[in-house]
Amino acid sequence: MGLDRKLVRGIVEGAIFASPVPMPVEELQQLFVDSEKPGRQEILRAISDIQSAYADRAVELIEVSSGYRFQVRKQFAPWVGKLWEEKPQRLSRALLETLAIIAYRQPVTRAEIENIRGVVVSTQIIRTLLDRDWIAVAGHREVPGRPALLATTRQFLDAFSLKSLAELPPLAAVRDMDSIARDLEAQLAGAKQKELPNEGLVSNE
Amino acid sequence: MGLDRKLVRGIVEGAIFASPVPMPVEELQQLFVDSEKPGRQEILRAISDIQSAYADRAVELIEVSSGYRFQVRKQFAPWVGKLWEEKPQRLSRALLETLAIIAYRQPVTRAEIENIRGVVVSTQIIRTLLDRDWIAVAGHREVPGRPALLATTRQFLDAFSLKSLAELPPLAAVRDMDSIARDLEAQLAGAKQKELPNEGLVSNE
Amino acid sequence: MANGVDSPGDLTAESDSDVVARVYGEALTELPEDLYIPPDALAVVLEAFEGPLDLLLYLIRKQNLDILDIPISRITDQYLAYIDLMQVLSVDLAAEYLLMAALLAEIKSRMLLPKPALSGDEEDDPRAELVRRLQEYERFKQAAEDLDALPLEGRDIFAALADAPLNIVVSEEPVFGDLPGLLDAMRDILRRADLRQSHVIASEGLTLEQRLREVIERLQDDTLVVFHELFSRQEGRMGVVVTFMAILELLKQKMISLVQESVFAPIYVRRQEPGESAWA
Repeated sequence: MGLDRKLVRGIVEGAIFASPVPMPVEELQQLFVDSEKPGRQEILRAISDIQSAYADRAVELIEVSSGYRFQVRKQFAPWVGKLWEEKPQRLSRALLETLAIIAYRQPVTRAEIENIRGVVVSTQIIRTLLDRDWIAVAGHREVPGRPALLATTRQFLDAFSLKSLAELPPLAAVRDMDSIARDLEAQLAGAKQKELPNEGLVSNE
Repeated sequence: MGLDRKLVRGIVEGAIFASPVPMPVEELQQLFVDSEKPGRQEILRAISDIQSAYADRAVELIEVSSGYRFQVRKQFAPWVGKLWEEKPQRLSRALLETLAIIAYRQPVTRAEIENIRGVVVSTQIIRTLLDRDWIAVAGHREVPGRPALLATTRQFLDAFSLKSLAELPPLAAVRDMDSIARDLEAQLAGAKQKELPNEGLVSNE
Repeated sequence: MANGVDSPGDLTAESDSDVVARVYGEALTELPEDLYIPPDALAVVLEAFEGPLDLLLYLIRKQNLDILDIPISRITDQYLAYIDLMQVLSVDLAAEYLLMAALLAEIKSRMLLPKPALSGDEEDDPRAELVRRLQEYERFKQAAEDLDALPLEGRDIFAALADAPLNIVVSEEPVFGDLPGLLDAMRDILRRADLRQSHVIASEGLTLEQRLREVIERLQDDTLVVFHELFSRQEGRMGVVVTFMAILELLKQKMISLVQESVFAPIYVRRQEPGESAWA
């Protein structure tokens, strides 16, 4: 119980701002070591303090289903919305790769994405994908830290002209590229000899 | 012209928070329609207002190379950093030295980096730097093999909280090479005191 | 390797050069005092050097020597002692260390000569060049430390972001990437993943474009083809993935469609008729 109220408040405030996904109270508690871990009430009091402090600011701290997040106040939407409208910017390679992994491996945690890509995935990328509503938090993995599970959305399908693919088994089946590849291989092992003896496709030696 | 100071401030504040990348003044101006577009000074005044308002908060508004961004104050890093505990971002010495040489000597080829460091620069390091967008290929040296010329990017400056390359810590001076040469000369067994030609001894700074 | 170079008549060698020379060539149970490193930590420490220049700088700084006034004989002996220890400890030694050892030995032997063999080509003095390189390296070593001391995003500071306001009207225009871009990225990822698993795959000549053509050709006669028949086991996982992406691409372009009787029934692929939905 070592930390003073102001420090706890600052940590909670900073963490909610820094997290790409909404923060539940339990995850905010996880940021502290055991000896100084604040209780649930203490976190809630910090959140309430922060909410009052931001009463006059352009952003507000709100609670959504998966936790707390800062959000730009609605009254600024007409201006702030232009950030997206007027930027037909190219998607970075890092963003595309991150998105591809989420699309094919969903639901997936950030750590798993980093594991596949071999590099750290920046908060900005996750936040950009969330802002565009291409991905969403689909739940939490029940391991220490309860990391958010990321999945793609309908808007993602729309943006990539995949509308009709939403229900297609192939896209969903790629959930595990390794296993689908193995399955197919296994299927082919038996099927190949009899069914595809001299087909042009196989002759790619 | 129409908008009052408080509204401009709120829009600037909200937009900087909402943007996944730092916002330059010009882009902040672009959020407004022509008839109400604030001047550069007005934007800067809003930024200054916001900076004062956040003096007591866990986040601060700072300027980096590519614009303005909010960031969590450094003092909260020990806690907020636990959001990403799976991958602490420690930079290896090899990476830092390579990055430093590129930053101070740009544009520079890989061979030149290796020459200064006295060891081979691993492909992994160059890849990591490219992947983070900290360096980019700025062209090719017109010598046999046309080796890539590496240079740092705006994202590099942003990542290290720098406004420009001029803000890099100064590179240590090299001691006067003429006197070094004379000292060495004097020590050579049996050598006569003689002035060394500068060529070949003087570093290129 | 200039093994066990003795230096009785060396001009710059200090008394401890004997110590180094004696220890050099011995087993590591008898570390010279001036190496200062506990034996069990030695391998770790040696691996921490960023190269021969770094190791030389360490040796020079450890003894508070002036970089401009290196007692070359002493430093050479110590350097060689380290190299020897590294080899005894089977530290993976980069070739640059051995090159430096040769260079040091050469400089040392030249300095042992009573007078310069040649006069008038002092700019060839390899020691001057070594000092220049050491100084240059030291500057950047320092610069790297300075850089590391700066507040780094993701380590010391974190971007503070807020979500877009609710009901924001984001442009409906799909200005962003397209499906091929996404697939390209996925292809790269898988390729890399395969490399990491050191999984050898014969993927020469396997391009998405080629596979698109092949799939189309396969469906030329408007036949119904079982989905998995489009894949070839011989091409390994990479081939499977490329074919899969070709199918996705053709679906997106509405050039083919998929047919399935029921949820777990086999999937068939067929050429798309204009105006048809991709999923029948």
